[in-house]
Amino acid sequence: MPEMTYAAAVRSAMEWEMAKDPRVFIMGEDIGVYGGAFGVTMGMVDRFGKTRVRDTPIAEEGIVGAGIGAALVGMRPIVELQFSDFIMNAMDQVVNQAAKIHFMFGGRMSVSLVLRGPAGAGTGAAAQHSQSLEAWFHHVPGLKVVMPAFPDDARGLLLAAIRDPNPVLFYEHKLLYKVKGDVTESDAAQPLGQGMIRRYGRHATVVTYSLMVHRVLDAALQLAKNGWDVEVIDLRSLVPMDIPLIVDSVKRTGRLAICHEAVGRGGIGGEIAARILESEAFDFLEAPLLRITGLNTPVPYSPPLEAAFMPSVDRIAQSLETWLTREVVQS
Amino acid sequence: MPEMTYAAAVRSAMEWEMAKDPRVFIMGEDIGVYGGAFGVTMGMVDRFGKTRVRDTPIAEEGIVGAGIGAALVGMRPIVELQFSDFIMNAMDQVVNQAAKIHFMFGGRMSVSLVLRGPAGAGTGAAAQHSQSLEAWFHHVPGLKVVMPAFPDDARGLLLAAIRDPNPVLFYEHKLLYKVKGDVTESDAAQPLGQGMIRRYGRHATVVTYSLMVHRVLDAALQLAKNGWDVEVIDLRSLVPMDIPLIVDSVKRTGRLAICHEAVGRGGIGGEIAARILESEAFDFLEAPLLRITGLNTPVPYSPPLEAAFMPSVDRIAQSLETWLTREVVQS
Amino acid sequence: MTRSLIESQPKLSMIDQSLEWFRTMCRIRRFDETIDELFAQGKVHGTTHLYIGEEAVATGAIATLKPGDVITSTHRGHGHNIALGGDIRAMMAELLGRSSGYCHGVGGSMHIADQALGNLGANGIVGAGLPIAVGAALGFQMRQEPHLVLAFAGDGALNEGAFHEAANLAAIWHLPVVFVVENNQYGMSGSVKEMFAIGHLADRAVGYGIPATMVDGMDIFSVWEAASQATQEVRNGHGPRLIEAVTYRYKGHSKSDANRYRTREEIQQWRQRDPLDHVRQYLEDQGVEAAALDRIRHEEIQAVAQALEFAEASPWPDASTLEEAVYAPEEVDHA
Amino acid sequence: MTRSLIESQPKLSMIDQSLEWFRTMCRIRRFDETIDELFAQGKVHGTTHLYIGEEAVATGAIATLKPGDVITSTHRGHGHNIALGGDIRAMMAELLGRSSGYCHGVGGSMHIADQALGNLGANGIVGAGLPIAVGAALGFQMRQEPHLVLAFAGDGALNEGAFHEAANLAAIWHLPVVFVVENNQYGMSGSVKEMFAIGHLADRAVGYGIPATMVDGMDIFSVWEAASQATQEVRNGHGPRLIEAVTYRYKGHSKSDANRYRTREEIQQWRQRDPLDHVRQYLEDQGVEAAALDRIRHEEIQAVAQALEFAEASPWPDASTLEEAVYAPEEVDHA
Ligand SMILES: Cc1ncc(C[n+]2csc(CCOP(=O)(O)OP(=O)(O)O)c2C)c(N)n1
Ligand SMILES: Cc1ncc(C[n+]2csc(CCOP(=O)(O)OP(=O)(O)O)c2C)c(N)n1
Ligand SMILES: [Mg+2]
Ligand SMILES: [Mg+2]
Repeated sequence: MPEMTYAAAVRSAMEWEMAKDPRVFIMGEDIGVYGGAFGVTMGMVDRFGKTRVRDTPIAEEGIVGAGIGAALVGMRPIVELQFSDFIMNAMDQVVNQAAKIHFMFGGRMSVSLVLRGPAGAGTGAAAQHSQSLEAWFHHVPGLKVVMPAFPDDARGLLLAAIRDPNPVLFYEHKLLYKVKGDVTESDAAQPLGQGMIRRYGRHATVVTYSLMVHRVLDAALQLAKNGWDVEVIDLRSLVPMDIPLIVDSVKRTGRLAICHEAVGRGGIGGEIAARILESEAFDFLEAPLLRITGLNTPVPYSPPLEAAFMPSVDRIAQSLETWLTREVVQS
Repeated sequence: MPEMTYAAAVRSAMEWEMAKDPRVFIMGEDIGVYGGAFGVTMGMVDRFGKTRVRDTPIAEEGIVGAGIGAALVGMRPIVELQFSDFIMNAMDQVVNQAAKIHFMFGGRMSVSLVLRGPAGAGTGAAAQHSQSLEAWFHHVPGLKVVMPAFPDDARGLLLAAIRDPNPVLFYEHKLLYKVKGDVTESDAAQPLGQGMIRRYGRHATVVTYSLMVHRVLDAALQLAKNGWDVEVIDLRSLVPMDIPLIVDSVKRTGRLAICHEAVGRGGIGGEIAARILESEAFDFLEAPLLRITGLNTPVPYSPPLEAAFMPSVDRIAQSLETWLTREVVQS
Repeated sequence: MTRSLIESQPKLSMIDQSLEWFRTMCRIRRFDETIDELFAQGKVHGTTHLYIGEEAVATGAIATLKPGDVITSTHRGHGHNIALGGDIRAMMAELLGRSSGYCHGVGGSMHIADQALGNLGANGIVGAGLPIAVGAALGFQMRQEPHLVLAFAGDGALNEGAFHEAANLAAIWHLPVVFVVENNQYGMSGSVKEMFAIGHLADRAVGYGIPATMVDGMDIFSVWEAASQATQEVRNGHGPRLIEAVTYRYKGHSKSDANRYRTREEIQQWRQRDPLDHVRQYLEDQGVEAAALDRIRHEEIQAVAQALEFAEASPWPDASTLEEAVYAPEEVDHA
Repeated sequence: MTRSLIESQPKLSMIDQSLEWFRTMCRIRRFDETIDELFAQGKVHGTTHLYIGEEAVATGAIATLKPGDVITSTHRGHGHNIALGGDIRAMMAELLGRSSGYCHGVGGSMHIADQALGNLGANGIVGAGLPIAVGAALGFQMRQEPHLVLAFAGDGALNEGAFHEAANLAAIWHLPVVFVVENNQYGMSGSVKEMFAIGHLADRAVGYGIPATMVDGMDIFSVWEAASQATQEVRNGHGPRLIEAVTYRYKGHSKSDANRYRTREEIQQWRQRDPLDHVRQYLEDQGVEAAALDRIRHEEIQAVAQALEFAEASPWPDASTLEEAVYAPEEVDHA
């Protein structure tokens, strides 16, 4: 199992599938000789040519729509969004077209399309280039949403996304691109919809995904020094979401915390909370919910402001500790 | 207090403010002689002329952006979206521009802009013309979101929206346009962010807004016949949201149900649930959450399918009754 | 890759071909007249956009397609699907929201499309089909297949960003796509005179480097000729083409239109130049008997009546499986 | 409605004016060179887009504005704000993320804009400023004010739907807006040769009915002349204009650009036609002493150095009030 960066793992999945399946191709802004704004497609054009690694004009609505059209005649396009924020320029194509075509035409068509690109803050790219918008898309029936935290997952889940007959949003956190890990270079895709317990614990369940998995795990280590033992669930895929895994965990720990980078208000944490509150885990809940999220602001630029926007290891650890101290002693 | 339809109340607010404030104008597709797809602006062009009641090309990104630009030089534009679904074509202008400008430029600018239009299902307009997308926008810092259920609220809250220095989304449910009610024709705006208890009750709190307020109230009447007494909160404005009102109510009733027409997964119900689960009301919760929502599908066309998509009075009453029967007996 | 009912042209004489066209146009007209009546009677749900008056455009343009070619359609899409050879029974059933409809009642008027015949979709969103058309053309080009895409758009759609981005992609990649602009003078109530500052919509194509022509959309021979030339050029690898077909919508934009933005006289004037009358006149001039033409018309009236019977007798769909229908369990056959 | 530092032109002689321009261009260049150095040293966070090589465009075009006129800017906006008379201390502080910055550190490079001088915003989203520009022009027209809007856009932005919709609105409503297209040959790595199928970007304006001209963007006199004519026509009520200024970006697109999509030779060739050298040559030809010009340059180098000192000495912003800053408590003064 070679070690590689998250960016290389994403590339590896694309190259694997392109070598194997002539229907697969990628298009996007500056993905050819430039190698992509974050270098994810670096070198791919040399291997697969300009036709299958296709530079596009700056026209997100056009290229996402073109991805849909290509899928409708049997191709398997991957469209790179240079920053995932730019999906707004293609919102109609993503939501009114790609997501609905299968259902709306009575099952006569399917749109096998991957939209992938960098999400999240932490690079000083400011309000229009740093968003975490997954909550919008998990609210859209017909889309799948995948946000892996580790290189191996990125590769295996991207293989599954490319092979999926439905449109899949695949969000890569910018700060994960350089993270390294062992990656299985096989043909085996990882099924969408399975979460994973990254750490077992008994005091609380902390549900998280993407970059925040790493921060929560670091925070859990800090907490462990003070005798707190939290369970950490990495969702990996948000649609479909592994609700049974969370319910089961909360039944054991009795406490639910959720951590995501996206703006708290209306973030995916709300849906998770509601699902648990609706479930049989309700009777096991011993403490109020804790959400640790991005601030309710656009992402600010200046380093101290941006750092305050994002949940940091310290903020996560402190929030959890305050909460656990109050709730575990009380109950 | 004259009785008027919801549509007339919306028009009344616009006309009032246009008569009073020369900065206010409205633009949109077919709002002039045509009178708007739902007749909301009928006759306005005769009174205010084609300059201030401005027909536009079919170009949502352009006209929402133009609204922003006009606001930046001191106008107070209202942009009508012919169907609120078409906001997707203007998503970048709404979210990356209007919502962020004040914050992102360090408070140097403000965007006093109202985006209004018909939302929701029930008219057989199918998947691309029937959506309830408010959950997206309540996740966007910088936007306000208003969804009145009654004509009087529509008028008073629209006055507030037009006068607000921030961008406000004002969603009118299509099936409400013909609903009549007494309307105060005064200059008094109703402040954004205040919910209202439409019915007092002791067994459960049902939080809802827009069209569903009417259906929940009807369901509550049915339930009352069987001895169930539910409290009904009409949120009226989703951002800002009157959380204290809900917390307070749940502390009294011990049970929380939420009803909205929007797709359940990722809908605003999740955020409300989370807010309650985080609050002091947690200790008063005696039952799992109940959400009664649109199905997790695009809106289907055929009458029986569309009816199944939307929470009906019967579905609401039955869901509540089953839940109450189980939970109130148990506890 | 697809079963297609589109016949290639050469084997038909001009008279035979015109008879076929006349039949198709009668079918389109009668179909939409019937829908109009159903709406007036309150028998249909939702809204609809009738193609009456514009029959020559779809019929003439689609007549130039070959097996394997595809189209993208619009909110005003019944005519496109019928010209393609679509099953009017399944169309009628869809409009009535029945389970035997093209989309099993899920889609309705704006989402009728026979994908097996190469219709990649009607579309409720103005302009949204155009980038999709371009993507299909890209797929054909990448696979080096000889097919092309006919992308229908209204005049109003030309002011949407989607048109712009699609046109430019088609141009720079030399894609096999013909944009057919149905300039029926209005986008809902917005007149082209007010919504464009150019005299001819075809001139907009200049800005992308796309050759364009303008034709009389009430005259199927002109439409067919222009489309034949455009499709031929596209097939020869010369890249995209745009055709502006000047036409007129007789009926209101959708079911709720009081026609306040145009005059009765204007409508009357355009009706003088009816596209069905035009082809009929040609056939009579060629010696085809009026009775034979009437027979065709009546056969189509009959066929539409039967489609309506079929639809009305069809069961309503079942809501219980809706949530399972959202995601494709596996890839669907492609156009 | 606004305090404006834009001087009206007539009172300056051509030499005085050119001296002013030279000063402005030196300031822009030095400012962005300094930013480049700061990035190289890892002293700045995020990314930035330098205007080096394109100074003549902003300087020449903005020189034609009158008090009350406004601009919309782009991601490559430092030059626009400086040409408008913006405070380089507040700009530098913003880039360094300090509380004394234009946006108190909230915005960064892509959101620097002096609204009091009429800058309605730099923009991180390609093309997004254009509909906003059109709306501002609409506001002026509705209030019957004589102001106009200068809307900057890159070549790449012309392929965005936002450009298209904005251009058409401006055209049909005869709005007072001049689109200034900074054709620096590339949108990031995408060459205009590959991303357009037309020879001159100005030709795209034809499709909207907007008169357009192409000018040498390395020559401030040409830019100024074209902009003078365009703004004059717009002020006379003739509706929008578009100017394509052909120019070149010397530096990489943003901080992380290996220039793999172009050659060293190409960059070198364009540098031969440096816009600062060009105006300097003119001034020397007019008898202005080289020493006087050097002095101007040094003054600007000094000013930028002082701005940097100011910025570095400024405090970091405080995160505790962020959430309060999202909504405007009341309307802000307008441009
Ligand atoms: C994005 C979007 N905006 C607005 C509408 C509402 N609408 C439906 S059809 C139509 C007019 C379209 O005009 P045109 O493209 O000329 O086609 P026509 O109806 O004349 O055939 C409008 C405004 C829509 N469906 N989608
Ligand atoms: C909608 C959108 N798409 C893509 C980008 C990423 N991006 C930023 S600048 C740029 C190139 C813009 O090219 P051009 O308009 O020619 O301006 P230039 O950078 O050459 O000045 C790109 C692709 C963006 N910021 N916004
Ligand atoms: Mg039309
Ligand atoms: Mg450029």
